[in-house]
Amino acid sequence: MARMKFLCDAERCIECNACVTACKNENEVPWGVNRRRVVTINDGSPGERSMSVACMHCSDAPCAAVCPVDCFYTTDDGVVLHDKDICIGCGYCFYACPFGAPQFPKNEAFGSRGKMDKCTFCAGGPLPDNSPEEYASYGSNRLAEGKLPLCAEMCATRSLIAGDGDVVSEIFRERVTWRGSAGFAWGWGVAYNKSGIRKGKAIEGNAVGGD
Amino acid sequence: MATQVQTANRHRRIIVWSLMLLIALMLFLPLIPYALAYVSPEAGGVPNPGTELWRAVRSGDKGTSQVQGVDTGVLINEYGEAWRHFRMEQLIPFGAMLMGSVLVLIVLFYLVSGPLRIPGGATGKKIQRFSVFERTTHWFTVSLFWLLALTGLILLYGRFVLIPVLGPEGFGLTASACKEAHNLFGPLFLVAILMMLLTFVKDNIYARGDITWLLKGGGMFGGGHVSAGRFNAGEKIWFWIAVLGGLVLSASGLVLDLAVFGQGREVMAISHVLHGIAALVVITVSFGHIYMGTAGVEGTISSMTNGYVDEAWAKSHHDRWYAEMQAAAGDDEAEQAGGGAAAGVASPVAND
Amino acid sequence: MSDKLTLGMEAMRAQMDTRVMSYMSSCVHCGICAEACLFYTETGDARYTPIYKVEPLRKLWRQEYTFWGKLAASMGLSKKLTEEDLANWEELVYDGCTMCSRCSMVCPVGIDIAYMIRKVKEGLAAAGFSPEGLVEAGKRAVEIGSPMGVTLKTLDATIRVQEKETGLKIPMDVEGADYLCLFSSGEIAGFPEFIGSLAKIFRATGVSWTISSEYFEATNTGVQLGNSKMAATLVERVVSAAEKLKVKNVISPECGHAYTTIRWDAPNFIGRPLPFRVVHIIELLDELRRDGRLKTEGVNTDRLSYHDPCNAARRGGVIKQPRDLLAMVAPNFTELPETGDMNWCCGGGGGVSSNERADPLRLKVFDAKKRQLDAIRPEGLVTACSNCRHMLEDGLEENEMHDIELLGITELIADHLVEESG
Amino acid sequence: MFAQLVDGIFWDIALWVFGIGVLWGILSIFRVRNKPDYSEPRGSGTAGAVGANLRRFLPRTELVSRTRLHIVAGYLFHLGLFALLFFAAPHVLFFEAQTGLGWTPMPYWAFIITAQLSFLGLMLLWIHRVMHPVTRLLSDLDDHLAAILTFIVMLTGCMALIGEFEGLRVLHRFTVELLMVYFPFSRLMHAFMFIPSRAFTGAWFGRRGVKA
Repeated sequence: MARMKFLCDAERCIECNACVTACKNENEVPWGVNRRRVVTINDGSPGERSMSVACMHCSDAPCAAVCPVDCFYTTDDGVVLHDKDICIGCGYCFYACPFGAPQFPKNEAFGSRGKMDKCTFCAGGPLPDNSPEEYASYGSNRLAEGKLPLCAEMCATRSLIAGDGDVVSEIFRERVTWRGSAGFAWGWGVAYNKSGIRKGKAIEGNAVGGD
Repeated sequence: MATQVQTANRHRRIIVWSLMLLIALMLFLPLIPYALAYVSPEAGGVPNPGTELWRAVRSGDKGTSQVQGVDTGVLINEYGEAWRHFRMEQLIPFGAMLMGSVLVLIVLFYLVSGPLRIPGGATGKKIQRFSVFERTTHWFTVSLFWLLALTGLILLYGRFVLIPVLGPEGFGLTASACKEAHNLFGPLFLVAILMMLLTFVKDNIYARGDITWLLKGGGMFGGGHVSAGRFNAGEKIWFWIAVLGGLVLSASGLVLDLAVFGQGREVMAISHVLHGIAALVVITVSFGHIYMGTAGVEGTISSMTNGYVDEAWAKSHHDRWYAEMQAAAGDDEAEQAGGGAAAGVASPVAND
Repeated sequence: MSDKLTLGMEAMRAQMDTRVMSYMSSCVHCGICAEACLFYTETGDARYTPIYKVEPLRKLWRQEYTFWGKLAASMGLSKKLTEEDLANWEELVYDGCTMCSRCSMVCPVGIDIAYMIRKVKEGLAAAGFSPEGLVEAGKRAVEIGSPMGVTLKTLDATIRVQEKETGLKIPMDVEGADYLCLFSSGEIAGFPEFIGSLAKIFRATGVSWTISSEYFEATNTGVQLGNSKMAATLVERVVSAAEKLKVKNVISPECGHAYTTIRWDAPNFIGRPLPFRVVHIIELLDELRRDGRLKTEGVNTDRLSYHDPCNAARRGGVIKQPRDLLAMVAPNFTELPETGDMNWCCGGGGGVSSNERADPLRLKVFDAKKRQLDAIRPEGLVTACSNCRHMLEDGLEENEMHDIELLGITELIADHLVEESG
Repeated sequence: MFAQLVDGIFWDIALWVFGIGVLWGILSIFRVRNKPDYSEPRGSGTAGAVGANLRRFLPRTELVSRTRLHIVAGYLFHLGLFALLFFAAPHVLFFEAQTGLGWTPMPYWAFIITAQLSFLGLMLLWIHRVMHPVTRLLSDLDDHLAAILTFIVMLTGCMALIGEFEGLRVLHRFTVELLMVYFPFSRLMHAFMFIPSRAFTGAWFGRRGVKA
């Protein structure tokens, strides 16, 4: 199976936040939760770069490793998902995650930290595909409909690429080659850049964001 | 004027061609480096202006984000991996080993040497060791301690021990209940520790003879009788481990609990490390305390239930305290006799 | 079921009323009443906790008036009230409680514990578990007319001595007098100057009064013993004496429980309103003072203090009057700590003083009073109850506190009376 | 299935048992009449009854030094429990859903602090009950059951704080139902009975001119 990946090309990101908006709209995430955010480095200075970041669906995901209730699982597509019926909202995944992806809604009546919410690669959750329950808890399940995440689809500059990791990497490799310098595939591969876990595969499958 | 018209046309052509050339140059000249890079990629000497930037980002430099929240400007959390390593590969296995081995040692010790009996047996005469308030403070702290220790241990080890028993959803429910109870009762433990500190600190300050007591292992080696005041050196050490450990637990716990002051992941991770270490140390040492107070030393438990101990117990384990109590009681009696109070009425307190 | 138990339960059942039911279902066993009780604070013995002393009544209530109690009792699951319980509680109720009501003032849910102690006594007395001293006193009260065996002859002799000392005629059996004065046996025997003081004050203020030769006893051992029938008999004697002499008012002397009994409880013992008004002698003196009829001269410059008799103050409402009277003659008056409706009992109320068995305990719990006195160490302690005065004398003697002089308020006033000419 | 029972029939049973039990408990004490008081009153019994009901909310100063723990822990627990019962946000929502009447709940931080203070009070009171010779002697099974049941209800309430585990909410509601069924037959009735008790005592003393 394909292994799904996001890639954000910092040379192209213009901090328009369309991906953030698209995500919120598509998944109807609760107030205060942003599954995706755009971070700008050196804002206003030479060398300013922006980067759209969400869960990078790590292999050997740290969140899954530290979860006290073991609610994470990785789908056949390599998407890291979690079961909200088990999550207790302890926040450990947030401490372990390199990207700050896990988010915690505030419960209205109770006010305490609710169950964790994060990017699902538009792949829903453990409930039946595209059921109303799944949508309410986890947002849309575009993957089950054969579509890729809306954030990447919305990206005007084709900065954010999502899809089969091999296709995505090929697209990016070509871009870098054309740019003539060693681009940086940020957040790519294994968490904390451990090497040797993921091996390259032959390019097949599809991806959103290729020019 | 044909020549004038021709001159004007020529000028116009020159201008148009020049402009076209300029535009062509503007479009193509910047491509030269790219073309060069394409021909010989290895020779590409043009550095990516982002490279330095990413290096900085990886080491935790902050950016900005439209999304408001804790640490949203941080692209890479540099402490996550260290924290994960501590929790999963150090705290959980070593903590289990520590607690388990101490429990095994205590059981072995009990099987080998048995309980410490009162020398000469109980006399039946009782003296008060702990007041109502002291006992209330103690058991209040005990209740909170075990409520927090059990919920905490369930959160730490439940994934390995309880998920096979309860199933993932059953354990999720249990863990959620434990987390909420742990967070709610945590701050009360600070109250208990402070009550404990105020109630018992005056008898837990280092006194002469404590070193001797320790050197003789509380009478286990070296022979001879070991002298002690109201609390012996072992009890004093436990007191300070419990109080200081409790304060560390409370302080770090409050940081973890009150996640409303915008503390970032760095602070949370450090607090978590302190919290975990302190908790496991205090829990482990408490095993020893519990053993000594119940099965380990005959006649001790009553000091914390009804507040009274046998005189022989007091003489044997806390001889200096016993002497002080006798002196104080003597003073009281002398005072009463002098005051002419009804001596015929036996005080029923001691019979309780 | 033993006869004694049947009798005791029968008597307590007859005492069961809405108040008891409400009290019983309110108590949460918080133990605060213990901290108000001198028997607990001075001995440290938890059995002296006031609400624990009503345990026999509570057991009866539980097994006969509550859902679970009835259920458990019918299935034989609960421990029922036994004769042994009654026997065990005799000492707690008769020796270990003066019915001072201090606990009733502090209960957070508002239980009047002394009210229920009174009802427990009813059961214990019926079952025959009462101290000998008190039972004997009761017999004497019914047969002779005085718990101490003071007869009319004794009274006559005392009156003659007082008439000689004061030079005044003490009126006996005067029909149509405004006030009929009762005495406690303790006064006649121990503080006869009270009678002389009254004569002086009433002459100076022009009050018409009399003593009845038919019945002059103010105390009521039936109340202390817990025997309502005896109490009613004794009350009827007062009523009949007063009716014969056609008096409009009856004076309760310096005696705590006599006042509470005749003023507040008597009409309920006989089941009808009294045909006369009852005043405590302090109340009367205070009325005379307010009317301007009682005038004093000279003062006692000692640092005096006042011991509120529980029955007069806490259970009778006579709190302000003695202080107003003392203001006339004692410029250096100092209040005891925890005074008025929270005063500590002398230790001998509620019949404890008639019960020799309780003497060591009574002197032990006097420590509460001693502590209170030590706090201000007055030169003189005034009181308005002859029983309190006896008990205080005993306690001060036992504790060698000879520097505190004991005074009766009526005598103190009489000593500073302005003799009106004509 | 268990949840349906707890939300349905169990709740109805508990509500009826509680309502009828409490009413019956209050009315049944009036089965046995008080005897009329023929004595001539010095003060107003009614004023005494009302006054005692108000005054007994405060401790007598003479006893403060001897009952500090009772007073502090007692107030913390009772005020805290009252606030939690009627002003915790989930409870307000529940009342609103049941009766249509809603009011402003406590903010979350106030809720947490209140819960902690009431736990502090309840735990201290109960441990003190077991430790103090007086209360140890007085206490029976009912006292301990009432305290422990209340503790469990509060504990399950706090455990269900995250509000997203149906099982924990059901557990809390189930323990509440147990408490409601137990309530009318237990010492918990003091929550209502203190009013007539104070009134009787206050009236008795009030007639005699004493402020009880």
